[in-house]
Amino acid sequence: MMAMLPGASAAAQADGDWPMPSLDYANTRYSPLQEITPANVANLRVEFTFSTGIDRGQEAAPIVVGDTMYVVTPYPNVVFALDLAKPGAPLKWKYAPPSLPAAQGVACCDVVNRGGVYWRGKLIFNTLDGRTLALDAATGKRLWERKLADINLGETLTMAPLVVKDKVLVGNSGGEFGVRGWLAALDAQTGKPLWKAYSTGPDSDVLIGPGFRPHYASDRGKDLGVRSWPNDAWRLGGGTVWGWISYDPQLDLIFYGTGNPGPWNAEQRPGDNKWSAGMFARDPDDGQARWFYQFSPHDLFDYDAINESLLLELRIAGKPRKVLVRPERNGFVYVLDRASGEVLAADAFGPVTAIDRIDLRSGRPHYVADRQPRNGKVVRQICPASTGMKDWNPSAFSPRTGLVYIPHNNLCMDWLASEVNYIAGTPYLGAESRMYAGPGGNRGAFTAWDPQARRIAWQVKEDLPLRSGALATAGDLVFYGTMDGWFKAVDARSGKTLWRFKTDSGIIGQPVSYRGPDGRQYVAVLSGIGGWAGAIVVNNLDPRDATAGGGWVNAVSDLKQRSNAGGTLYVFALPR
Amino acid sequence: MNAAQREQLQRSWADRPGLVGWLTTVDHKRVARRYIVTAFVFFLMAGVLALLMRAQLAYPNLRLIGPDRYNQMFSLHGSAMMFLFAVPIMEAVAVYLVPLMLGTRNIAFPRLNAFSYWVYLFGGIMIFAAFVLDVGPEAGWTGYVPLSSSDFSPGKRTDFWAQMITFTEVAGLCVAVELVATIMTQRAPGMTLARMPLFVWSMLVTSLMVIFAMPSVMLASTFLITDRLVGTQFYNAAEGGDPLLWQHLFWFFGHPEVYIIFMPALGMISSIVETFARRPIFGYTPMVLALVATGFLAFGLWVHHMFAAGLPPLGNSFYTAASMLIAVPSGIQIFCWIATLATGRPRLAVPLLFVLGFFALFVLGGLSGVMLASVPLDLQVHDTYFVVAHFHYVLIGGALFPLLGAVYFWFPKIAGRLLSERLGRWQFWLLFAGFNLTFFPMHYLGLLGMPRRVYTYPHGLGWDAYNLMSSVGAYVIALSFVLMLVNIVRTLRRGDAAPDDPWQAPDLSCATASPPPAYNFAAVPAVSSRHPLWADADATPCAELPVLAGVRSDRREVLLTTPVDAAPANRWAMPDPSPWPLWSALALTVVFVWSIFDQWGVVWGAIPVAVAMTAWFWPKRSEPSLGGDA
Amino acid sequence: MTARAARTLSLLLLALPLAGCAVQGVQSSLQAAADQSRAIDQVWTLMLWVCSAIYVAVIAALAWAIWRRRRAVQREGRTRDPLLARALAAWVVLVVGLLSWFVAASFLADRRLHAGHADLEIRVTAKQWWWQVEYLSPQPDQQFSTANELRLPRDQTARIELLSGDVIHSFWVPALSGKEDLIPGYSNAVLLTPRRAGRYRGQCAEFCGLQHAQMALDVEVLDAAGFAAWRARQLAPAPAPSDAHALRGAQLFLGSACASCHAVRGTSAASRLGPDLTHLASRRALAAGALPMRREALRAWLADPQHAKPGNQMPQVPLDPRDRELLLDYLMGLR
Amino acid sequence: MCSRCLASALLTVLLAGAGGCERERREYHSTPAGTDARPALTSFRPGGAPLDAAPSALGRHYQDNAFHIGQGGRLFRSYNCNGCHGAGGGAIGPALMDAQWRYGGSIEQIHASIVDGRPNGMPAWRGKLTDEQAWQLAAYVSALAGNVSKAAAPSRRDALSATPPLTQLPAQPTQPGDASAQQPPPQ
Repeated sequence: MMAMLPGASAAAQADGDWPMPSLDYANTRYSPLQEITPANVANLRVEFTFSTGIDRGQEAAPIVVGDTMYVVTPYPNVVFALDLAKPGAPLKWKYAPPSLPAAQGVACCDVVNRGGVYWRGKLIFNTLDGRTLALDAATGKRLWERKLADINLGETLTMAPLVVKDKVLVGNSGGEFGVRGWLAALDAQTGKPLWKAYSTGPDSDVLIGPGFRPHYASDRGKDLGVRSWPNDAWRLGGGTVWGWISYDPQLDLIFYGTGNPGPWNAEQRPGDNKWSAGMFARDPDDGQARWFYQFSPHDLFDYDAINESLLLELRIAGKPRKVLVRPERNGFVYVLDRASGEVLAADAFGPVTAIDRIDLRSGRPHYVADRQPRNGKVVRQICPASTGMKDWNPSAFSPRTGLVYIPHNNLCMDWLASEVNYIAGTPYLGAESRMYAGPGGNRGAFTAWDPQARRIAWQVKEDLPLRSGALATAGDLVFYGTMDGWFKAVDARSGKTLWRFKTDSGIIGQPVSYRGPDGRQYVAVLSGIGGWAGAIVVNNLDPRDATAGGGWVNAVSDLKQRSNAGGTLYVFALPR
Repeated sequence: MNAAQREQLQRSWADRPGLVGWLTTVDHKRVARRYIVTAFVFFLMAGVLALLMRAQLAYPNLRLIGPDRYNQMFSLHGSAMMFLFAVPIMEAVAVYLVPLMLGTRNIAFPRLNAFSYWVYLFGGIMIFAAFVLDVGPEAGWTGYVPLSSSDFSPGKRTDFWAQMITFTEVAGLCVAVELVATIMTQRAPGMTLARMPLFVWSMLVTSLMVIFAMPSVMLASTFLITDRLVGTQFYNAAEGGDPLLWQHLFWFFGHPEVYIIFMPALGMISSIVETFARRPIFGYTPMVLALVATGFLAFGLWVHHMFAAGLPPLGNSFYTAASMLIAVPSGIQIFCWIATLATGRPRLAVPLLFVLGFFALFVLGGLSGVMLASVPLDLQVHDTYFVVAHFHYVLIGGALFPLLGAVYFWFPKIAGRLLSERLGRWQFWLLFAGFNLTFFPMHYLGLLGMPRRVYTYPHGLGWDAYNLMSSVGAYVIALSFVLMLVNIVRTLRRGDAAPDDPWQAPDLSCATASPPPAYNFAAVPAVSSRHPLWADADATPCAELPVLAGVRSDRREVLLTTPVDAAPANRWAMPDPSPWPLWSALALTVVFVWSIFDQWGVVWGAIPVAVAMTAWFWPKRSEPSLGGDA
Repeated sequence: MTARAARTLSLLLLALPLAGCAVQGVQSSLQAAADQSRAIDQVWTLMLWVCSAIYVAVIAALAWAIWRRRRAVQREGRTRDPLLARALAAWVVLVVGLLSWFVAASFLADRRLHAGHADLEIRVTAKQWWWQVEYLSPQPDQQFSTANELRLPRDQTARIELLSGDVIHSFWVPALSGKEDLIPGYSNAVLLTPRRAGRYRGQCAEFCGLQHAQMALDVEVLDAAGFAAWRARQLAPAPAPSDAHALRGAQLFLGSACASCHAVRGTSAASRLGPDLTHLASRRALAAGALPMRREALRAWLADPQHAKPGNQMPQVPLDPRDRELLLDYLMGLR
Repeated sequence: MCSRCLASALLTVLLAGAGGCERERREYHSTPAGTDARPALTSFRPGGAPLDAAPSALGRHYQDNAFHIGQGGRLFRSYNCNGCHGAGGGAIGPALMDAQWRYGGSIEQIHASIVDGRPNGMPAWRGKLTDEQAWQLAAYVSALAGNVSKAAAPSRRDALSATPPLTQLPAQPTQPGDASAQQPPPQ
């Protein structure tokens, strides 16, 4: 009935490595290891820990290849290599890149890094201050370095790069600073730039050519990246690429989403604001766009479309289809035909008040009229909040259950748009918001979504918003962490919590599972509160200001009592 | 009544001697006198502001006064004229005259009366002191939010202004309550409602309007203060508050306010016309009905100040009709006065001269008011100098001219000396000429596009000559008031003594000495017609006024009568002088000023107020008024 | 009497005591140049004449009442006189009739202010103390923004959406229509159908703070071709600096505090705090009408913005006089 | 007699309110005399006696003037300070309404932080705003922490309600400040 795309997971070595944050090109985060099961998970215990010494938000996935684990920290982006072959996994090498501290001033959502990627003896990662580096995985020596982003314009790099066909794919961050988003491809061997596709501007900049065949009429036309913006506004138009990229080797297409248009205040940018808040399918060789679909035309509420695309096969209308499943920030799980970009289904997976429904004929969302912001008027009860029903933290898919496991928020907000001035290097927002718990009062939820039946299979309600990634294993377990530091294992079929462990800080990272040199299955996660949601703790924000931290402080004003800053790697295993 | 009884009356009603007596008096005449003087002082100060503004506007692009100071000046000019002069002086005249016209010995709640004066005085001093200290109001007398909000009016300027409103409203409400109570319960026996002088009628309607209108602006200004001090959201458009809420609340008061100022003037005109036409007023019943109708209609047309605010067009048209409707009662009254004059034997003394000035100016202002009631026309002339001209014609022509007539008319009664007629005529003609020179060109300025509340204007828009005329006219007006002051000072020094009834007026105020003794009337007069001092319709003086015996003279006692028929109902002992109204007013002033700076001032400041008020109302055996054997 | 003759006469009547004063009509409601202002003008003419007649009648009656010859023996001094009572009733009927006429005329004129199909959409946002004017279009890239000037095509109806950026202002171009407030939290609108090409002046009509007096709007009604040409020019980005001086001036502009507040399309300056300067030199006035658009005026303005318009939000940016000339070279080239 | 009473009452009120003049002046036509004094970033200094934290006359001038504080609030939003510092609670940048100051909480130090910038992300605004604007901003930032005259502090904004009105904030100590001044803000 349903299967992962064969071949897409070819990179997921059967030997139990975890070479890239998503494990495979299909972004399933499904570990084939099955030693840990619902029956024995209660015995899971800490094998070793490692303190990174940096107590900002730890969003990275530990990378494991062979007997080495690589950990990339938030700014100043130190890389640690741990020797898994030795007891206690001692430090093999450490690389601390030179860095520009001013970059912290243009990092919208804490100084995070979402991890490195291992590729043929190299560890490739980005630094906050705008560089991509490749290290020798064995020694930690720098092999090449390329400066891609300019912090004086507000650009930073926070995403985990992805290597596809010997090309390192890197996109910029800074959608809150009026930057112009792009995705660049570098030669993985040398770091030489190969192509760069902007998310706004003329077709030549966006790499739109004759091969561009979007499914929907509203995406067809010349230079829409200019014409769907007010005069000149595309230059400040955002559409940054800071999330997840998937790759389908059969179609030979990469899929990635673009971030919010700039500024947040939608009144300052009438038009559809192409090609922001949507997703591209591109040819990885030359970067040429094949199709585009916009989740939020004329985005109203900072609904970046950078979430992961899970490449699956679903039976639709009786026929198996190669699809792409995306739990979106705007509150809908989309199912798209990945060859054409046609929306096959779009269903809300939580309470949504800002959008009525997605019109499958035109592909456009129907915005609820009385939730449309106007300058100078607070709009109340917008669900989901600007951080989205689900933010960047990735979901997982288990072919054994056929469910997509989505860690997400349940937050709504009040939002006030007001005119904003563009001053390069300063935030370009034009909106203030107060977030708060959505219906039900639980601020987070862990939802198992059945993409075939298009409904929720089961759901675990969490008091705090869920900001960690999910991990599914062949042992029919799903792992995730909470902002107050609990690392949990739940039954993949029922959602019953089977095991939990309290780490020293909140978890917003991505859990991974690997087979150690000793042949056992391990589960690893970084603990360390931070990110947009945890800024109240790591940046010591003042909860008397409801709009502090971009509105997050109001939603998690109790977080300082629930979690302290930290930065520790936890690795778990069953007792020997 | 014999001399011994009079002496006893004098003893019962006399104030304590010296400063103590001055501070503790509850005599309606003394309180009203100082009310009138204080209001005139504020009038002169606000007038000086107007002169300075006209100097700045005499030529285009002048730099005599900067925008900040200019804005404070016109804001204070408007606020002081409306809140500290026009309403208080009308009420003050009533406080003096109404008990006399009703034939009673004091106003009801005389301590409240004294209290209201002190509150008013302290509020006025506060706002002018604030102006001197650069804390004057700066958002216009209408104080529109959000210009008066914390974002756009930083500091305490607007708070002082808003609190000044609270002061004057407290004072105004107190007087209104006293007047209604006095009119309804203390009329001379026999003075049925249908026999009340028209001035009393106008004050009854006015006082009721005050009671209904003023809470609205107090609410508005209190909302403003709490928005500015403790961060309430009443006027925050972003958070669901509404800047138009302010306008609705303000104009729900603000429009009746104009009639609150203007209706007492109508009463004065009726008194003056009746006296100087030497015949009873024509159409007493239509006149009363017109007054009452005006009082009701005045509450139904506040939206015509907001036609440009984008309210629904059909609603606007409703208010057009309502606003125009109010011209009907005014038309009736104009007709009746002219008819009275035509059928009487007019005597062109100075008071009547001012009333004739009233006709010339008020009718013009009223007609331009009809124009302003029309939505499309208002959209052109709203907030321009046309409107400035209109409301000065209505307020100066409609209220100040009758008031000045009233000053010439009743000055002999109050001061016991006759003002110079010659200087009076000079003042009238100077004022009339100066007024028209000042304000008539403003109509044209408005039509030529000059908005109001501008501290300067560019050359070349055709406004220069009219502005210069207007500025010259303003100084002519100032000259006329200098003449008036000269007249008053000269008269007070060496004027001719006034008889009891200097103008042969028909009402009871002329049935006692000029100035009246502390007890007003030695015996309670009894009334059997609308003109107790006239024997017939040709204004022949009565030979003798019937009186009612039986009201005690050994203590402060008045006769209470029934509300409609004025049949004797009860004898009531009036309170003695007391210092507590003054202390209460002082304590309240502390609360009001403190609460500008700190909301806890309301809490802690309430303690002295409670103490003072408790002492005020504490029953004391020593006070004969509380002996109670009526 | 025709309406036109009536208006001419009424103007004469008003001007009579003031003969000899020049009347420049750019901001006059008496020289109506659009359908809307003409509709209002008709109401004005009607009311002026009727009210004048009433005024003359009342004053004449008063004069007659005072100075009429009286018979030796007065017997009219009755409080109830049937003749007078009937006259009063007639008077009331007359007043009510006239007022009804006025109400009907107002209502019909008011409807004409709101009727019409908009050919052109413009958004005006009032700020302390200037006007941001945005020409809207269904195609977002055909929109542009200017400041303190409004140009309209003749014989077309423009719908002006009125918003406020801070306090309440009022949009008023007397020659074209009546005023309408711009209120925070509200969106108002006026329709303008100009019929006569020419220059007009508008001004903020609701007190809005320190510089309420100098918040003018320069209005020009153009024929269709002229308007199209102007629109095309406005849509273009700012011309590149023409010579070395202007180029240096542009660098000064972008490197200094100027770019923190102003936008010049085609450069990196994109702030909206102050007026958009893309085509500054093509405007006719500076600082919302406070100064004419001339090099020396602009020099004075840059040297001390608080002199001509005290309290306005433009700070006094310290500039070396030589640099100021370079900056002027650049700004005067923004045509 | 009565006029004397009036006069004396008036005089009392005048004296009591004499502070009004400075607090309310709309001072839109001034450029502050440049201060040469470079504010220290720490109160710690050799010799045992800590540095005196009394603000300068210029600083007090801005801190006590309602108009300057109000203008500072306007600039705080116009120049996107709120993008990083929220309405005072902080976001990308630190909170400004608590008692914790990385680079000192006196108005001189705040002014210096605005003009010179600070490592770790605070941009240097030198040349991008005028000195007077920097002082106005510094005065507003002082107000966010409750450190201006209460009679000059602004109340709520005409915007989204974010913080308690600044008139209601408790005053907080403005020690010259250390990056390590770790006083937790009130919860």
